[in-house]
Formats: sequence, C-alpha cells, structure tokens
Amino acid sequence: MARVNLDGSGAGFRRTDSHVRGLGRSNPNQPAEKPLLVMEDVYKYFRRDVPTLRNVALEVKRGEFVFVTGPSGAGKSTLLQLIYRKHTVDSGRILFLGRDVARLTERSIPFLRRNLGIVFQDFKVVPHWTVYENVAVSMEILGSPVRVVRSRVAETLERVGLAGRGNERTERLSGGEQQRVAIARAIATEPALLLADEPTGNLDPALAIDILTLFEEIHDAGTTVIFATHDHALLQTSPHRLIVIDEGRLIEASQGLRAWSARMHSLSA
Amino acid sequence: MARVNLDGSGAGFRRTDSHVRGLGRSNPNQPAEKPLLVMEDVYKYFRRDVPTLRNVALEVKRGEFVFVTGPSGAGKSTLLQLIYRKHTVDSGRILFLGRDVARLTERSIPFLRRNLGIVFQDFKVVPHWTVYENVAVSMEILGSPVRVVRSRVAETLERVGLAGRGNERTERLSGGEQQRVAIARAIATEPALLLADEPTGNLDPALAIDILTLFEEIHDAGTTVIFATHDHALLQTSPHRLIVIDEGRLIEASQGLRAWSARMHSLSA
Amino acid sequence: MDIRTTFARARRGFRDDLRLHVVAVASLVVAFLCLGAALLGVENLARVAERWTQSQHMTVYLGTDASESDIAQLRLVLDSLTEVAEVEYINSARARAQFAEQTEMGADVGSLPAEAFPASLELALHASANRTRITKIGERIKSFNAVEDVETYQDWFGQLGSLLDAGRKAVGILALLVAVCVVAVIGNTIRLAVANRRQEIEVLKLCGATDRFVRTPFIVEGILQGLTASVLSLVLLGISYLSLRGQVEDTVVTLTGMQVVFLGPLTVLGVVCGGGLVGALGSALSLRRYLSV
Amino acid sequence: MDIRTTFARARRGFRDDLRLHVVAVASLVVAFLCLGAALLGVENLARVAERWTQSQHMTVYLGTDASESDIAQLRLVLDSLTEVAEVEYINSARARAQFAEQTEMGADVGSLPAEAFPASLELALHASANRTRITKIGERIKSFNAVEDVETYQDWFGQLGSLLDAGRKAVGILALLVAVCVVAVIGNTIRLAVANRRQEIEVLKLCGATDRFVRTPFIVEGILQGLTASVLSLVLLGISYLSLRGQVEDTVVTLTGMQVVFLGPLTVLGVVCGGGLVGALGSALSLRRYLSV
Ligand SMILES: Nc1ncnc2c1ncn2[C@@H]1O[C@H](COP(=O)(O)OP(=O)(O)OP(=O)(O)O)[C@@H](O)[C@H]1O
Ligand SMILES: Nc1ncnc2c1ncn2[C@@H]1O[C@H](COP(=O)(O)OP(=O)(O)OP(=O)(O)O)[C@@H](O)[C@H]1O
Ligand SMILES: [Mg+2]
Ligand SMILES: [Mg+2]
Repeated sequence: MARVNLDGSGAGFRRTDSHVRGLGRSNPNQPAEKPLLVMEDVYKYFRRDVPTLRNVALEVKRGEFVFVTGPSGAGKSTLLQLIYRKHTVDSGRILFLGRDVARLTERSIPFLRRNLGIVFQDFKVVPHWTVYENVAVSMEILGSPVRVVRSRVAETLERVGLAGRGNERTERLSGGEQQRVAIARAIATEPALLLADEPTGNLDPALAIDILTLFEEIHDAGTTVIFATHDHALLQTSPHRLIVIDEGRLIEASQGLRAWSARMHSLSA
Repeated sequence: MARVNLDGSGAGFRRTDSHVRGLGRSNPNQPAEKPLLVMEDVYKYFRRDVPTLRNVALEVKRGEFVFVTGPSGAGKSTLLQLIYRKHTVDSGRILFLGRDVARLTERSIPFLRRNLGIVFQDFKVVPHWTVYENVAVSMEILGSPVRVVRSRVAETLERVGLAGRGNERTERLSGGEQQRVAIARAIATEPALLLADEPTGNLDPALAIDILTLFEEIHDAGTTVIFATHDHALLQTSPHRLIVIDEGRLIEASQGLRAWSARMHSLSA
Repeated sequence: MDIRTTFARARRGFRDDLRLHVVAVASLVVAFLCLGAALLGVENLARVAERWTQSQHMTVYLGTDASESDIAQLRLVLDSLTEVAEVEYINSARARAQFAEQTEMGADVGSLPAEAFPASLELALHASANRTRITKIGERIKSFNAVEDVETYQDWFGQLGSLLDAGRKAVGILALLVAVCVVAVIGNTIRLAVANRRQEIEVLKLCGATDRFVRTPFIVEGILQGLTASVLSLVLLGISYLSLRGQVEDTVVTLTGMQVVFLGPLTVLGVVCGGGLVGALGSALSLRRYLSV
Repeated sequence: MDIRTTFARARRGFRDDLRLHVVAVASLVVAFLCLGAALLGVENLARVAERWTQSQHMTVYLGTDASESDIAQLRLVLDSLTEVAEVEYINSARARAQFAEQTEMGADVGSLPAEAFPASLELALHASANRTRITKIGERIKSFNAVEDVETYQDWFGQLGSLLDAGRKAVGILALLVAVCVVAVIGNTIRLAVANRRQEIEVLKLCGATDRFVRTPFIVEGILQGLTASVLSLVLLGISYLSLRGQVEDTVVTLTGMQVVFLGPLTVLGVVCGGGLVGALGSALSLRRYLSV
C-alpha cells in the first residue's frame, strides 16, 4: 500500500519516493482502517440555483478501486477536480489523508497534487513537447534525478504500449496515443491516489481493457484508484465498487444498480 | 441528397446554402451513381519506412453511411485528415466531387472544407468563445446572415442536447458537452459530407446512441457520413457499411468481419 | 462576409484578450511616443535652420570719400538684384554706437579712431540666394569706387550651415532609427498577440475560412490598436510638451530666437494614419505564419 | 530541483518557440538601443558640462602705472587663494596680438590705442569655486592699487550654466522617458511571450509543481533574453557610434572642444546587468497571472 509521509511541517503533504517505494508493496490490496479520502456533505455550485454536486458523501479507503460513472455533464469531472483542488467546495468538506483540501493554502496545493496521479479528460499534454518530456515532467516536479527519470519513463511508456516513441512530438500522435501519454505521466510517479477521468475514451476496446488491467496492476501494488468512465463494457469487466452520479447526486451502486448498468450496456449493444 | 455547385470557376468548390437546402431533401437515402469520394491506391508516410496508410482504396457513394474502425494509432484520423487536406497523400489520389484533393491550390482548400462537416477527435473548439460562437463560426464562414445563423444555431444546439446553453464559455463545459458543441458546429451547415472522428468518445452510452441517431437522421436527409469510432456497441447498433483499418491497410468489413467485431465486443463486455 | 459578423468577431477578440490588448497598445504607445518626440525634434530643428538660413546678410563697407550720390547709385543697383531683400545705410556714428553696445565698452569706444567704424550698407538677402551667387555679387560690388570692402560672411555662414547640416543629419538618423524601432516593436507586439490566438485561427481555417475571412477582424483589431496607440501617444506627447515648454522655452528663445512649436496638423494626421496603417499591416503580416493549416 | 532539469526545461522553452524568442529579443534590443543612445547622450553632455564649468576664469586688468613689484605681490596673494588654479601674466603687447588674432584684424590693430589693450593677469579657477565666492574675490582684488578692473565673466558663465542645466535636464528627462519605455516594452514583450505558454504552465501546476519550480526556467530564459538583447544592442550602438563618429566629430570638436566618447565600461556593465535583471524580473512578474491554476 502506498504510504505518505504526513509530517506536521509547513507544506502539509510532503512525500518522498522512498516512502512510496519502500513501503508500497508490502501489504497489497488490503484496505487500511483509516480512509484515504472522505467527502462529507459536499455541494458545488457553478450556477447559483442548480448545484452541480449536491450532498455528496463518499469514503474511499486505502487500496480501494472505485468506478465513477454517470451521464455526460453529471459532475464526474467536477468531483475529481474538487479532490485535486482545481475547484473548491461551496459547502461540506473533503479530507485527503486527514487534511481538509478546501482549507489548503495556495502554497501547499502542489504538495497535495504530488500525492495524486491525475489523468485529465482532455489529456493536458503539452503538444510541442516530446512524449518523453510530457511523461517525465511529473517526476521532474518531484525532483527525481535525471537518471531515475529516464529509466522510469522508458518503463512506463512500455506499460502503456508506447515503447520507443519517447522522442516524437506529442501533437503528432494519434488521439489514443496522446491519451496513453497522459496515463503514463499520471502513473510514472507511483502516486498514493490515482484519479483517472475517462482514461479510455479514445482507445479501442482491446486497448481499453489493457489499460484497465494496467490500472488494476497498479492498484494491486497498493495504489488507490478512482476511475471515472462512461464505458459500461469496462464496468462489466471488473467487479469493483461502482458509484453513479446523476443530477449531482451520488449513488453508491448496489448490486441492483450494477445490474442496471449491465442492462444499459446490453441494451446499447 | 446534399448537392454541391461544381462550377468551373477558380475556387473549385463553391457552394451556396440555397443549393444545399433547396435540393437537399428531395431524394433521401438513395445513393447516386457518381461516387462522392474516391480514394485510389493511397499511401501516407509519416515515417520514412513504415507507411501509416498503405494501398488504401475506397469509394463512398452519395448518401452512404460508413463506419470506420480499427485499433488506436491505426490511421483512422489520418484517413479523414487526408480528405479535408490537413495532410496530402504521398502517392495515389483522392477525388472528392471528381476533383483531386491533393492537387488543390492553397486558395481553394477552404472551398473544399466548406462542403465538409468535420467533428475533430480533439474537438477543436475555442475554449474562450461561447458555445454560440463556436457553433456559429462554421455558418459565419459560409457568409450566412446573422439572423439565419442565430435561429439555426439554437436549433442545432437543441438537437445535441445543449438547448439554452449558448451563452456559456465553452471551456466551462464538461468533456461530453464540448464534444457536442463540436458536433453541433459540424452539422449546422448541412454539409455534403460529414466526417466524424470519434464523436462519441466522451459521451455516455445513452447519449452516444442519441448522437448516432442524430447522424442517421442527417444521413436520411441526404448527407453522406463517414463515422470513425472505437465503440463496438455503436457498430452493433446500426447496420451500416463498416471499414476496418489495421496496420495501415483498409479492409472492407465482410459479414465475417462484422461478426468479428461483435465477438470482440461481447468479449470485452 | 457579413459586416456585422466581422465586427462581432473583432469585438470577440478584444473581449477575450483585453489584458493582452492593453499590453500591446501600451507597447505601441511607447513606440509612437518615441517617434513623435523625434518628429518634434526634427520639426523644430527644421524651423531653426530655415530661420537661420533666411537671415543671410552682407555688409558693404563704404570708403570715407563716398559721396551721397555714389551711395544712392549703389543702392539703386543693389535694389535691382533679386537676391537682395533689403538695404540699410549705416553711417560711421551709428556703427560706433552699435559696436559700443555690442562690446559693452561704453564711452571707451571714443578712443578708437574713426577708420575703425566705416559707414556701410547692410544687405539682407533672400533665403534662396546661394553661396556662389553671393560671392559673385560681392565681387561685383567691390568694383564700385565708393566701396572699400565687402563682407559676405561666407565663412561664418558656411560654418553655421555645416553645423546645422550635422544637427539635421543627426536628428534625421535618430528619427529614422526610431521609425525602424517603432516598426520593429509594433511588428513584434502584434506578432506575439497573434501567436496567442493561433488556436482560433486553426479552427477557422479547418472550418473552411478563407485567408481573407480570417484576416479581416484581425486587421480591424490591428487598425484600432494602431489608432488608439498613436492618438494616445500624441496626447501624451502634447501633455509633456505643454508641461515642459515653460521650463525650456526661455533658454531656447535666447539661443535660437525662436519659440518651440508642437507638431503641425499634417504631421499629427500622418502619425495617426500611420498608426492605423502599421497596425493593419502588422496584423496582416503576422498572421501569415498561422494561415497554412 | 535538479539543476540539469532546470536547464533542460529552459532549453526546451527556447527550442519550442525559437521564433517567438527571436521576436522578443528583437523588441528588447530596440528598447536597449534607445536606452543606450540616451545614455551616450547623457554621458557626453556631462563631459562637456564638466569641461566648461572647469574652464571658469577671471581677468584682472592692471593699471598702466602698475610696477613689477606690485604685480609680483598681487601674484603672491592670488596664488595663496585656494580657488585659483593658475595665474598667467599677459602684457599689453600680447593682449594686442591676441586681439588681432581673434578678430582677424591683422595689422589694423596698430591703429588702436594702447589703452585698449591693458596688461592683465589671467586666472584659471578651480571647478569647485562657486559664483558668490568668485564675485567676492573679484571685489577684494579690485581694491589693490595696481588693479584697474576685474572681469569675472559671471554673466557669461551664468548664462552658459543655465543653458547647460537646461540641456542636462532635457537629456535627463529623455533618458528617464526611454528607461520607462524600455521597462514597458520589455515587460510587455515578456508578458506576451509568457502568455504563449500558459498551457505549459497549467500542466506543470496541475502536476503539482510549486510556483518556484514553474518560475525557475522562465527566469533563466528571461535572464538569457535580457543579456542577449543588451549585449546585442550595445554591439549595434558601438557599430553605429564608430560609423557616425567620423561624420560628426569635426563639428562637435569645433563646437565643444571635446571628442565624442563611447559609454564607459561601468555604464556598459550596468546596461548588461540591467538587461539580465530586467529579463528576470519581467518573467517573474508576467508569470504571476498564470500561476494560480
Ligand atoms: N468551471 C466551470 N464553470 C461553470 N460550469 C462548469 C465548470 N465546470 C463544469 N461545469 C458544469 O458542471 C457540469 C458538470 O461538469 P463535469 O465536467 O463535472 O461533467 P462530467 O460528469 O465530467 O461530464 P462528461 O462526462 O461530459 O465529462 C456541466 O454542466 C458543466 O457545464
Ligand atoms: N502529423 C503527424 N506526424 C507524424 N506522425 C503522425 C502524424 N499524425 C499521425 N501520425 C502517426 O500516424 C499514426 C496514425 O495516427 P492516427 O491519428 O491516424 O491514428 P488513429 O487511428 O486516429 O488512432 P486513435 O484511435 O488513437 O485516434 C500514429 O502512430 C501517429 O503517431
Ligand atoms: Mg468529465
Ligand atoms: Mg484518431
């Protein structure tokens, strides 16, 4: 399980690679007692009258794998963005590693984000950088030495099926390849929590399953994963916890809801 | 069927809205004799040794609906980009409305594109424009008067499920909503040929089917559609012509191949 | 293309990147301010030069034996010359008084002999008179009996002329340099501003816009930026002119005998139009790079 | 943060937007060129002013009845004054010769009486001597028997001083204006260049980069840009100085009695360092807007 150094010093969320690496694999796939992420009564308003998220309560334990699904515009991305403090909650609170994310000062937001691996829905790769540079940047931010970065990037690119393409300009890649660059960047740092927003939207079904398998491997190594997706085929593949957001409300998917998803899926098939 | 004014004057691909509108709906869904698009022996090299597309031959008749599928990085987007002259072929030729697309001068490329509606894989909406502005731009380019643009944009936004959201900044929309803005822009001009590159990648299954239905409606009104997608569920939904690109080769999907796709799909489900 | 569409699109550009537009216009104002200041310098220097070259004159010293009729005849001849604007007779006593006044010697001039102050005819010459012509006239006049000597001040005017020439050249070079700079800064500013909107241009081109369609609102924006910048810079220049004139004027007047003037209306109009033109051209040229999509 | 990483990232910036960097540096060169030219003006004017104020002098006219011993005594007194740098005795004959030379009257001076050319002591004064002190000294010396009159040239130096003052003020204002412009242009250029890379900054911030991490390579780039621009502009200024000096020098020498000089090594160093500093500051400040993601 990925552990994080939670010392009381100014920055709040210091982490070192050695912590993550050293303790990471000792106790895989067993949720710890203390939840990694807690959302309590969260509201988020983008428009004054209609909340985008309302009364959201969620507890994610260490080592869990959570699927988030829901129709377009339901608020999946917003949920993730609240966790990585792109937005702040309008009421309620979000605790990550016991700290209130909404109360972080500007200066400590980076240290929060260093504990996260984020696959953005719109990739957010820098088009004029090479593939290598786009993946390496998350490790460079952590201050990893160049040698380590180099070997780790190569390894990660291989895992997402882009071995040997480090020197191409990212804008020249196909949509699915760019998405995999974004995935590689997120997983390269071995974060405590992996937030993946629609990470297989541009991938063919076979590759989507490969990527899901990759996420599950990483999960098995102790990383907590929150995986937002529309792809009901994926939801069917793996028996993970499922959360549905609809009209801003979060519904913990009972077995019935999962059956509903399966029905939806077979209906569309 | 959408018709295009193919006069011999300099620009090559002049079109007027009246042509499209006036003759558009008289003879729906019946392929004409003369093919709209012909690709002959097309090669495209991005790297010197390995062609991205090799020996591609394709004929699309007026009023056809063609699915294009294939693994990530196979060359689907490249195929479409060759048609709208983002890239030029390295050998072979592409005839659109009987004209060789590769031989167009810089000055007449715009007139080619005005006959096309394109949904880009990465949307290519302008984030700081409003939704209205992003959709209106394709009609403004055609020189439609403001009044016409206004009513038509509202109508199109309603068709993609974004009614009443014209005044929001596009970057504030969710991924799926932005994708629908891109779709609205492409269909607003009632083009002769609609090129959709993965137009449902960010949409939930129900909405994806809605959008496919929308494309089929537009197709019924006479528009030719080329629809690139990974979503095997969609491929199963509708009995259209299917083309698979794999390792740069284009394979016309026989019934067998379609079955393969279904197998792939049920395998992943 | 619809005019309303064009303006709506130009307005969009301003709305979206208001801060960048402000930044760009600020740079342009600076550039135009430099140009305006240089022009102000050139214009004033030109006036001084004109005034000084207009003040060419010649002194015809008369012999002590020159009779009234000789002098009258000489004046007739001189008046008939096209180069001569005015002839003034100065007798010996007045010459002595003028010398006393100029040298502040006062009564002491009394000790100087009469020969030191010959009577003379002071000729004011037209500005059009050139140097060789003046020398020739001087020689011809010398042949008159009544004339003892002719002072054409050619050395002095020659020196002054070359000095003014050098000054003019210097200011001219400066103005040219500033103009080059203005064009460079404007070009760069617009280029950077346009680079900020390549995404928009790409979208337009991919949707089938002609280069002209893409360009028009950018050019409208460029013109508006250029006009705003040039007008603003002229206003600023005017304000600093008015506030500095008081301090400098006395000195300048004693030095050159002239008042400082602001840019003439034609120059002002030229700067404003130039601003618009440069803005339009700058936009058009900067766009080229992003048009081939 | 790894130093290698920082530099690799700065290099990336240059590689990706080489054209924009060239554009930005070009703007900066123009700005620095203006600043350098203004400084060149200030420095040369300051030298002229210094030289002219250093050339203060006083003439003590001696009576015709002044004896050798009177003069020797007077000299002793004058030498003891701290303000006086040098004393030179000029007898009547030499004064006449000098006058003849200055006025180009030649042999004609012979006709002037001896009284017009009294013997005198020419005093060169230290630059530190102020005007009231000089007037006082003049009055004290006047009380000597041997002295007939004292010319302190205070009117003349007063006028020259106020003229130089005005010139200095004008150039100073110009230099200030140029400095403000330089800062404005540099700020705007860098701001536009940074705006072109907001996407990159957003990605960095979202991946957990601290503001410092984001800033460092931009600041390195800014410093390099500033240094490049200032060095380039100095080189350009030097070239134009060398090519123009020949044309202007004669005039300037006759006018002021001094040669034109280039910027001193300290000023050059200052401009170069200032370039780097301004680049760094400009980058840091322009970034702020895009750091809050
Ligand atoms: N920054 C913002 N400002 C205003 N409205 C926003 C902003 N971000 C999101 N919204 C709105 O909130 C709603 C939810 O957006 P969100 O991106 O969370 O949806 P989503 O579930 O991720 O949808 P999709 O599957 O299409 O990506 C949308 O209607 C969107 O327009
Ligand atoms: N401009 C380009 N320069 C160099 N290589 C390119 C360029 N565009 C595409 N490629 C390469 O060509 C191959 C096919 O790309 P294309 O975008 O056509 O794939 P695709 O089938 O659309 O894949 P996806 O489903 O992932 O979008 C990819 O390997 C890509 O890296
Ligand atoms: Mg989303
Ligand atoms: Mg693609």
